[in-house]
Amino acid sequence: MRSGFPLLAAQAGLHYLDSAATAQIHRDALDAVLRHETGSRANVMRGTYALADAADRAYESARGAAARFLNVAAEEIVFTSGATAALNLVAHSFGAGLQAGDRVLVSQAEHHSNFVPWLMLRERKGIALDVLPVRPDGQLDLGRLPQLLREETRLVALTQCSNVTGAITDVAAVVDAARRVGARVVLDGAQAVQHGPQDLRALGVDFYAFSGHKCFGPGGVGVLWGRAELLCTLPPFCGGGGMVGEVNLDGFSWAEAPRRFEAGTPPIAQAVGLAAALDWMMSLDWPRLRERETALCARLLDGLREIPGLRVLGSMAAEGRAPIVSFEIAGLHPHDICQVLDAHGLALRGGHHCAQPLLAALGVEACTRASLALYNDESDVAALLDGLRHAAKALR
Amino acid sequence: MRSGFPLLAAQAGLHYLDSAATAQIHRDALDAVLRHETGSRANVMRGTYALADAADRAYESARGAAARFLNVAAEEIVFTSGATAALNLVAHSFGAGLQAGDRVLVSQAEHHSNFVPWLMLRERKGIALDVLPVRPDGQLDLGRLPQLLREETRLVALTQCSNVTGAITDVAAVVDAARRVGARVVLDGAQAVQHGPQDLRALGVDFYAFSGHKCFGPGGVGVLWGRAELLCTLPPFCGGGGMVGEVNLDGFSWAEAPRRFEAGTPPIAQAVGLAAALDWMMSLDWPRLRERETALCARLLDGLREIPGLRVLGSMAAEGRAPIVSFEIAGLHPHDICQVLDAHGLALRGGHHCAQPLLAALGVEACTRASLALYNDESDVAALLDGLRHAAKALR
Amino acid sequence: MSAGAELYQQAIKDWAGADHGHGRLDPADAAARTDNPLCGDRVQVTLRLDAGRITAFAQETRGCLLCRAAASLLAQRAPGMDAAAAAAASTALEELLAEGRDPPPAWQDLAMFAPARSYRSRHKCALLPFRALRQALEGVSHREQ
Amino acid sequence: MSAGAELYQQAIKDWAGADHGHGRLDPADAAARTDNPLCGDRVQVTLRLDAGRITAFAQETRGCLLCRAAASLLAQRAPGMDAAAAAAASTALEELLAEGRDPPPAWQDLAMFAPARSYRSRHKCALLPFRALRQALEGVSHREQ
Ligand SMILES: Cc1ncc(COP(=O)(O)O)c(C=O)c1O
Ligand SMILES: Cc1ncc(COP(=O)(O)O)c(C=O)c1O
Repeated sequence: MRSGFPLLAAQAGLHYLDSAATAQIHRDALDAVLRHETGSRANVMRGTYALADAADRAYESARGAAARFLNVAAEEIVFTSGATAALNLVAHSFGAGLQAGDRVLVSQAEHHSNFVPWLMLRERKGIALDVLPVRPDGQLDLGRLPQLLREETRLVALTQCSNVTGAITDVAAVVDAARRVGARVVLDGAQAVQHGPQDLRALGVDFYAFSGHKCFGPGGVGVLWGRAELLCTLPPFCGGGGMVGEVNLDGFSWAEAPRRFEAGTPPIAQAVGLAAALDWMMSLDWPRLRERETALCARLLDGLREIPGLRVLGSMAAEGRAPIVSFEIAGLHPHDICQVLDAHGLALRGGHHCAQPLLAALGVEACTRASLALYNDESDVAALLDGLRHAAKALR
Repeated sequence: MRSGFPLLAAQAGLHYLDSAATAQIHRDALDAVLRHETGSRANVMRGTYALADAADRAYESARGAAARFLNVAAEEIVFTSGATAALNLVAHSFGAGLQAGDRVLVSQAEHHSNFVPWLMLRERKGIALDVLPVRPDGQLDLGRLPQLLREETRLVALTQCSNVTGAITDVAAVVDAARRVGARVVLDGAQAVQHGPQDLRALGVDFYAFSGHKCFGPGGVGVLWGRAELLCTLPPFCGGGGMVGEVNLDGFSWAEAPRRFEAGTPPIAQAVGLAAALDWMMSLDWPRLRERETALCARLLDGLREIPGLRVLGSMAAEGRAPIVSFEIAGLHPHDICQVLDAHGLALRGGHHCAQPLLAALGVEACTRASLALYNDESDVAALLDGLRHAAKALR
Repeated sequence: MSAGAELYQQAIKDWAGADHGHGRLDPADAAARTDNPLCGDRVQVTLRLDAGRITAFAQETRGCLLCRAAASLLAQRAPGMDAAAAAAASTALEELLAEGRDPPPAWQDLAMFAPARSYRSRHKCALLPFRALRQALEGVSHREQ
Repeated sequence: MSAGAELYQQAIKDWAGADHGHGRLDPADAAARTDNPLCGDRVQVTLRLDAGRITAFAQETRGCLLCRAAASLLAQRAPGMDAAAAAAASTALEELLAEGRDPPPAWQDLAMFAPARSYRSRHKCALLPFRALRQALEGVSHREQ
């Protein structure tokens, strides 16, 4: 598995445990980018020459791959520069229809990218923002939903998977509750996609966002999925080439979705690279891989239990979670821990992981995070446990 | 020169004359992307491990390269996903401070990416939009500036170089006039950067936008430059990771510029690739290259004069312009022309080139565009002139 | 002749040049306009109808040879057609372009568009008048997809 | 000991552990807070001054060992310093981290931060208390860059 990832193949001693921040790129994705840039590079706004046609085809077929990965229609796929851009798009395009009195429900477990856009929408539009709390085990307190979802709630913005605790949201329950008050649901899939293809039709949400760099693809590209019937009514977010029909001094008309939401030259080679990563992912045996990830996560959690003063944030169960484990060690600062781990070839991140509201709820300022992906194995976990014992010694 | 561009090197028979849409990528840029993805890939939000540090360094040094290319300070460089995103950023962040009664001046020569964002701002904010007309020769009618610039004018948004006629704006005159009423100037440099490094301090503008894919770099990345004293006062545009100080349920504080404007994971490898392209460009002898471009453009214009029924949009002079030449041929549709040209290995684009207001002013619906870059030579021009003669025959 | 130029068979140039049915019916029983927002091409179709069948057809087309040839051809064939027939003709052209399928006997002239098959970006050009006709007949008048 | 761990010399741990000057002066003549927004680290400095010279210094620091060691060291050295001296000390640390330049004799203790030189992302940790001091003395209280 590791050999498919050029960086990991080249750095044999590296224990990369920061895939929740950025996953390493798969060879297929890199090759696709290269192939595109050296064989099919042109802009995609319907040039009629052969190269432009090739670029168009490649870009539109990337849309198709993203659609297959999510089990949706290609016309529902909007390419963006990343998950953050996708979520901001929803906050602006869907948010444009909201007004004072309307409410948006977010959770306290959100990454800043699915939290700050709603704070900003509140400032812009005077809407009210409700916050679904997290329980001490890191799970969303879904029991509060009936009370927090009101008639005025127009949108629920939640993460599918926490980038700190690995907690997975019970999406069906949320969708069910949201439907009851007629609210739409935007799901932040940034942390979920790296653990396998998604079935959005089954999940039942209305919008979905993810980034290429977190699922073994290139950076600079992401996806917003939206239900066709929603996309075709929403106003555009950014203005520019490609998203218009007619433009004159008096105004402009909108192109059809999804191009209405893709102002300017899109990240073409990056979309093509992302498609290659998604195609590769779709070729894998996910039930088996998930089992493996769970087993590895169990081993990690077991090992962490043995480390004096260590507290895992959120659940200690290896099942029903993503293999993302954050922890604090009494008296040791995450920066210092990560520094010592780095000296042992371990790449982990310490800090607030762009989830300050969640960390506040869990009572910490910063924590150390280990996130596992399909290229990690037992040697990575063993090295981490070893490294933590070293760190405790070196730092006290 | 051609050998430095993998796609052109591989396709010997290709006469690529669509660099105004997308320039081909330089080998150095592609290599830099590859090297980064296989050697330094990590997220850039201050991970403390060695790989994250390498990624941080690479990204920040890309900022430095962009700053050198524009003769500005690195802290003034905001990486975006492209010129369109950069211009929308200005329309939102600067536009947030505008209100009904304020005015923005744009020109009729703008690309949709520097036109539609201002139409949208007008809708959002109720500002007034004034339009600087173009003369029949394609030049902005700067004589109208004193009349169009009013005390209420807060911003002037102009292109440095038309993507249709190649006309170059007399920026000094615009800045001068704008200063007199206290208006800021945002310059759309999308078409200028592929013809050499820029000296923004000398130009005297306040904001500048360009895209990587138009200056031999990767797609999916662009630059917004803004004066430090402006950037440090402007509110953010998109919300997400990296652009905040503190976040809690009540609100959030802003990170310093430029990170305040870079929500989410930026296009890291793309910025690194762009920096390599810019470094390469900065190593070239631009006075000589410009002479060459001008000579080639002169040859093209001379040849076009000979073609019956052909009318060039804008100026017929080869001097003082970018080597972008658009034309119509009586009775022939640009799509048909481009189709026949394609059969002769000529990559040209026909259509409105995302500049409908300009084409309306010039009295055409669509035109055929030839744009020359530093890798073009006389054989390209000769092939084009030949191809046009063939097209006239084939299509009549 | 090289590829690409082969697209412009004499038949296409002839149909485009003939510009059958050029103009605008006023009054009309049905009308539709389709645009290609990416190049500004536009087809305006006006119809007179009797019990759902076309009795008069006019087109105003701004576009390339493929688009104009298609509009002109349509003008010759439209009288007598109903919505189903228009849909069938449109489908025949779509299938020709997408899959290379031979057009039905009544629409043999469509074969002149066969060389466009390999130029995907041009399919829309030929289809634009057909879409306008369908829209007019369906009584909808929304922008071309 | 392997690289990285070498950063944590006993001196750093000792200074951090000592936590000199811990607390907050109230009333104070000057105060400043610096944050590292990327990890939530924070230094709060309060001062009493006499004719521009520090007569009392207190720090409340939430941060890593480097940050806490720097704050603690500063607490020991601050009394008697004026704005120029604080700027000089801060510059000495910056130059040590950026260029490896030896600190001046009065600030020999800064040498304990030398191994941090190759960890650019950690420079800010050690500098945070120094920046807070400078800001307090400059009477400005804006967010750390
Ligand atoms: C003058 C001008 N401005 C802006 C743009 C938009 O650039 P991009 O599509 O890379 O965002 C372009 C190119 O398409 C252009 O030619
Ligand atoms: C849960 C979650 N949402 C959103 C994001 C934002 O993704 P990006 O930075 O790629 O835009 C991230 C990752 O940083 C994340 O973990």
